Amino acid sequence: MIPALTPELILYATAIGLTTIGLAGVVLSVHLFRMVLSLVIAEAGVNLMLVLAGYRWDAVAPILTSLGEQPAMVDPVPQAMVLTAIVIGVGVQALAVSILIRIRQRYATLDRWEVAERMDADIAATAGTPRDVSQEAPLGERPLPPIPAKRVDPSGSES
Amino acid sequence: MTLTLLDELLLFSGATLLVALFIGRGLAAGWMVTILYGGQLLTLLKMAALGYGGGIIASSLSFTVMGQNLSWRFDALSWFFALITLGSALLSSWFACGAWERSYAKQGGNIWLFHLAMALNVLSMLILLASGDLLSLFIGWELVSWAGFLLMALAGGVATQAAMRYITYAMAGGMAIFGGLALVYSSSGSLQLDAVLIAVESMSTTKLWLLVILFGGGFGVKMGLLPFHLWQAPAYAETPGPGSAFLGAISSRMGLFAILLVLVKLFGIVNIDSLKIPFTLIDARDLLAWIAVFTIIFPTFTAMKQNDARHLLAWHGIGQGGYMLLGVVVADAMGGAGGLLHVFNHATYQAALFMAVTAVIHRTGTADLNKLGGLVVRMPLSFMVLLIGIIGLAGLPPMNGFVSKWLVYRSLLNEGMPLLFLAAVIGTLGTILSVYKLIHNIFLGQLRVEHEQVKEAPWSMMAPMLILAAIIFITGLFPGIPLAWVASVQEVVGLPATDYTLGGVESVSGSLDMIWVIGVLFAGFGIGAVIFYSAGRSKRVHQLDNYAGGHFLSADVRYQYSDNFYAGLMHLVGGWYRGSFLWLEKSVISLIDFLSLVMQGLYRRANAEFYLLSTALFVMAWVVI
Amino acid sequence: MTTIELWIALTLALMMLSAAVMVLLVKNHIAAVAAASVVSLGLALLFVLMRAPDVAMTEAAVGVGLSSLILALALRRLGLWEVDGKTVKPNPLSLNREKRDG
Amino acid sequence: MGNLTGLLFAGGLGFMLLAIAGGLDFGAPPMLIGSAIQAQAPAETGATNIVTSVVLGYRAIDTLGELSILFAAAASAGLVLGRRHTSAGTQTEGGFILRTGGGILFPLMMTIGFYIIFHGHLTPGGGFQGGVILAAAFFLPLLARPGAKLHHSTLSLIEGFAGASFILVGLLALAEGKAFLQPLLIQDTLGQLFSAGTLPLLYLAVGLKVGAELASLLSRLAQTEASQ
Amino acid sequence: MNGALALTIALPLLGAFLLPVLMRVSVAFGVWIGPAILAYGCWILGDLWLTGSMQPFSVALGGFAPPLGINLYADTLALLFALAAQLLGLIFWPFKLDQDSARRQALMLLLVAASTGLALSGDLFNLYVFYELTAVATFGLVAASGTSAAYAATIRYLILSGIGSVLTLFGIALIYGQTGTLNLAHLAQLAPEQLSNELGLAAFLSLLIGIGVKAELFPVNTWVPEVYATASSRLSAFLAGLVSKLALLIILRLLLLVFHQPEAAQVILILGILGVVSGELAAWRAKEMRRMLAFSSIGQLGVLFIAMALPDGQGMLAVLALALHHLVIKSGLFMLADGWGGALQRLRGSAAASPLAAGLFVLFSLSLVGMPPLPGFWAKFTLITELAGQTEPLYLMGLTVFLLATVVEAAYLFRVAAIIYQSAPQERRPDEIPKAGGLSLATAGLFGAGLIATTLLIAPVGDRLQTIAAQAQDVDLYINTVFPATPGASQ
Repeated sequence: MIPALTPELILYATAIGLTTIGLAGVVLSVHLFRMVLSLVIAEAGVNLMLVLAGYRWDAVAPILTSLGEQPAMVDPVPQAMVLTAIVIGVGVQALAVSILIRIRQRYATLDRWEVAERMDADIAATAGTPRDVSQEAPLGERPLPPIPAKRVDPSGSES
Repeated sequence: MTLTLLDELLLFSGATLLVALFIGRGLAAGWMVTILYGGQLLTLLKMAALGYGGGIIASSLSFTVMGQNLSWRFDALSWFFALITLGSALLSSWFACGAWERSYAKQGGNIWLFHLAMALNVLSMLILLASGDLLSLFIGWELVSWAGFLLMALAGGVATQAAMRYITYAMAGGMAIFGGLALVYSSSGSLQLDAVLIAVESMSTTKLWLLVILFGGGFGVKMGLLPFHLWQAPAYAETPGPGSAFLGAISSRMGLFAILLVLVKLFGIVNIDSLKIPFTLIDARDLLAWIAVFTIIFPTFTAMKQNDARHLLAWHGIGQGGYMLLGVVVADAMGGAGGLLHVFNHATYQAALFMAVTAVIHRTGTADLNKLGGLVVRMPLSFMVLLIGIIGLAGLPPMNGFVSKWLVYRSLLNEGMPLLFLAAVIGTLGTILSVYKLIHNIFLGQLRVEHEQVKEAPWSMMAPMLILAAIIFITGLFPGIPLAWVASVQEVVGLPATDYTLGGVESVSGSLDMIWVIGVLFAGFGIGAVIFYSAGRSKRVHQLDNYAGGHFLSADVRYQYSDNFYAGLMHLVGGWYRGSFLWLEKSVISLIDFLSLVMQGLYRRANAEFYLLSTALFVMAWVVI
Repeated sequence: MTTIELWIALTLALMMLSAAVMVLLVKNHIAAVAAASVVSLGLALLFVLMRAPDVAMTEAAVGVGLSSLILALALRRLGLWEVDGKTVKPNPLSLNREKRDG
Repeated sequence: MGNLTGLLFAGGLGFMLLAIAGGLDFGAPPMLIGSAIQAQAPAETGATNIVTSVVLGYRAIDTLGELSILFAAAASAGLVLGRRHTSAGTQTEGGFILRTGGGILFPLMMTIGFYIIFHGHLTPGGGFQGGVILAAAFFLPLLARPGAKLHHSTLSLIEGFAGASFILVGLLALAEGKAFLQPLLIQDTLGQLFSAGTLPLLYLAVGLKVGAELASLLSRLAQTEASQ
Repeated sequence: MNGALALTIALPLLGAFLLPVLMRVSVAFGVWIGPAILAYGCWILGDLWLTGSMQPFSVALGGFAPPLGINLYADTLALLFALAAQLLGLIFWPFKLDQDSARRQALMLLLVAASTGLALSGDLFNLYVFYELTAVATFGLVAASGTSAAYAATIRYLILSGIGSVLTLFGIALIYGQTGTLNLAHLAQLAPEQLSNELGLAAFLSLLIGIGVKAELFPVNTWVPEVYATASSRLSAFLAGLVSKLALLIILRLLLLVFHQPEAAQVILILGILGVVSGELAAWRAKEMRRMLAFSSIGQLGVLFIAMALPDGQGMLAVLALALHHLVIKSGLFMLADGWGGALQRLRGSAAASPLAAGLFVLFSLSLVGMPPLPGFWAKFTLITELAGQTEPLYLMGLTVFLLATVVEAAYLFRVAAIIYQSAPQERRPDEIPKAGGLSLATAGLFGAGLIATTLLIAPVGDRLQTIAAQAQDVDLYINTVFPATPGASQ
């Protein structure tokens, strides 16, 4: 059975579809940059969802055009919230990419599993504990990818 | 506000703690603390009316926290246990003063911490004994647990490991009690004893079962009941000398105190008797009795295997706890009296034995039964004390252990429990064998070369040992003295009171008069001595005046029987205790270890976002469907 | 909402969803960023339809403009600015595993 | 875990969410506070753009929080990326068109940005949108001349004082015995630049702060690239 | 007077905005701004706490009456946590002076402001904004330690937290779409009719998982070990001690005011039990101080969730007591970890090097495992009596798990204590033994002193907690305070 192509189906499907694709992307991505991108997508979906929560049939935008009798307006509150949410989203995104830049400089990779492994090794080294041997490192040491010389920012160690 | 006698006692004990804390580093601090213990004991004796059926003495200390009333008071039960606590604390502390302290400090021990830990233990035990409701009972319980941990962990190294094991067991027990407390609270709405007494009557069988298991298990951990006994021997044995005398004498009896208070007094033996185990003929009470019997047998035979005198004694301490519980669970006048009297008797001879062994360690530097022997010629008084102690431990006349064990046996026979009786006798057999190993390997046989110059223990140590030996004999001769206290304890916890006389018990179901028994015994000794000396044909030979295989042995070759004692017997029974309890303990630990590994993997190697997504999916699906 | 608007919305929705899928699947990072800004653009247009001009303006400025700019700048600094995607993916579902140069 | 599982889970989640969201009454929201705000907003805040009156009036603390988030993100990015490098001397300049275009565009974009900011209470637009345009205007010279030094101290000065003035306007109301962030100087007339009292002032603060914040973020992202 | 409440949020924000500028002008002056602002915040809140009538009040921000505008709701619970936020901010102030200190201090001010907002705000979306502000400030502060591992940990946290905010926003959208309001009091009025259905439950669960990221809810807490292992101890203490409790407080408020479905409590209970099991067991094998504390923190938060799941707010007192207790203990322990971070085996002999720190460690551990008469015991006691009173088997399971976890906890904590008190290995030079000292030891000592003081004053403290809990439990009081019968009387 194909459901009728009602506007709410389209719009909700879009909002939730974007959210879901975004979340799936975050889960499935191996590349950290794609994870950030996926988050952006998911946020877009949720923003749409918020606006939908205030949408009203046959209403106008919430701006007064004339004094006196007002036509029905859509709900302004969700719109204000979405404004806030969009800006918050971009702030987080900017922060995320700047951290990515640093990780790329230090670890020469953005593969999440490799980053996680390097992080574990780093923490263990700082703490002075022997690393737990995992299935990912079955026999002895698995060499981690060396940091290629050309990628190293010579001034990257200033902080 | 006037101070009651109990207030005085607690304040006195607190003052002792403060003295140990602040001036415990000074010279003669040990003597000061010992005198203060003596003062506490005197205060306790001022309450002696409690031991003879006097009324309850309440403390004026009581407060309300989060709607819970906390109060403290003393009755005959508390008084009886407090007497043993303070007595053993006084004598152990006395024992520690002087020579032992000096050598302990010389070996790098911290004597300040030792006295502090002792004082803390005594105070917390008094608080526990004074508890007037279940909540204060639990508070005291935990205090005792942690104070004991401090004393056990003092020596460092192996001792700390043993203490760690102890505290893990104790925490598990404590949490079982905590859970039981919560269950009780949910049905009574209060933790006051009166309220609980009423609530017990209307509890469902399931709940009562659960409570018996939780409380029995929780208190049993401290008593060292099977299968929770593994921690006790190493923990007590590795405690610094006088500390192990103190702990061995009283610490694990706190478990019995709590069992008496909660299981016997509050729940009532009758209620426990009504808890049938489905599909079998036995009930919860029988279960407890059998646990007690196995607690007698297994640790006793394990003790036989030990090659360290302290460990041997500590294992016996576990086993003797079984007699006490057995007597209490039988719950007739004689059994109860036997169990309770055994608490007192055990404290006296256990303390004496640990002290004697510590004296030997003090002089020779070792407690290894394979490296000692023949010390009787060098330390005759210590030998005497040890001898008296093991006679008490083995439950032979004329010492006090005989009385309490006789009472327990008699009650088992009276109540028609021959299997339990048989098992208890097997336990006693093991006791006799292993205490023989103890005295033989230390004091009998040939003196080792390296111990030629050993002297008798110093008088600071000898005095408390002799006092204990005297008590062991006197209470063996006049068991009526402690039996008077025991009778009032029985009354308080709701057991039938025994009819005692100065020399023992006098009732229709059985009588014992130790004055007569000992009289006959000594008369026999006297006759033997008369025969021996009147014959007059004895000849004194030197210990080394020996033959072996027809050859003279030169003086530098010593003939030691002590190494690998009971090898043949061990071979016979060894298969029976291959350490199944140890295996149980290890498997629990490795299970936790494994689960821990899994959980760490969950956090460290996993895809967090995936968890999030799947959780979201599951909860949403749950909502929709 | 008129019928025309409905159709526009449908078109936009399809465009956005396919762009969103592209963000995940496309090999080239630049293309992914571009696809993400297409999603934002569609969203901005959709907001206009939803009578939310303020939000639409913000989304256009922030989502389409600023966010893409940030991502593009980041790509350059990350060294992922490769116009021709030379890397060959072994498995379409191992999403964008970075080729390693070590 | 298999990718397929993840995909299935995500799809399942989407389906479930859709099923739940289907319970909402689309197109006819309850509008409890929405309609109340519509009725009162013009009188209470003097803004014809009701979204603006919500953003700067009814939910002004949200906006303040949002500014703080942006500030926090910029500061954090600054912490992460560290100090700017000044090794730009070797960089080649941008093309002629970019440079000249930048020169022309800069004032134009500034004007547009400020216009949008100041008319935020009347027409669609406002501090955020205008702020982004301002940021772009600041960023343009950087694109044109990668080695150009953006005046970071100036930016942070603007950033700090813009944010502070938002709060200070709010505190002014508090000092006058009103509530924190209560709009002041509301005129009776609607639809004019100064009818909304302090709201345009707030939007100016927002715009400047957003602009400065984003400009410094962008330059930080771009600048270190220049040094690579 | 009550209007000054807004200052506790506004002033730290103001300070944060101005700090980078002022620090450039004069460092000597700049460094005092943050502490001064926080001290003033403490003074305002302390003043409200002491002089106030102990009646809750509501402050309408912007002068717009609550359902339209945003209000701050201050009952004793909220005031207490707001005060804790300011006070802990002051205690854990990043004093270190280097080129980044202006930014770091600004971020810290933002974090404190956001935490205060989380405690006080009475509006759902406003809570979300403060929640995000907390998150972003945290990212910056974690990344500020500048190690590669810190960056990697931050990005993991950021992405998880990003998903969390997506879910939170989704929940808010659902709620707004259904009821048309965001004010908690208003929602509390409408909830019985409009949100006691599947949609309400779904909204709650989205919010729960979203906010749960910060509250260390299982299983969205995988960021915890890495972040606490890489961030500075002071920050970890603040996060584990306070921020997680604030997130928990929001969930608690939502549960109490808006979502009364038994299913909601059940989900929390199950997740709480899993949290306890996973956290405490994982800590058992931890070889490193901070990770151990992090795992233990997960376990403790799980206990809080179990307490929270008690129906009809019965667990309020337990939650409050456990939360405050954990706040003090974990802060203190993380302060000790400042000197003692790293492998546990390295700590051998540290007791001799710093006996006070070792004593504090034992004290905190004892209280954490609930040894009477330390406060931890009373907190746990309130929990288990409530749990045992429930008839549903799931609660009894929670009780069992809680008790067993305590045993495990005691075992691993005292294993560490035993290591600390071991004598140092021979081959180690004395200067190789980690020492806890200086400011962090003093801070830990402060918490230890607080703990002992609470032990001595347990009866009055307990009574006060009971009144606070009773007030927080009262839904009608909340609604009537925000919407007084005579309009405007709340000001």
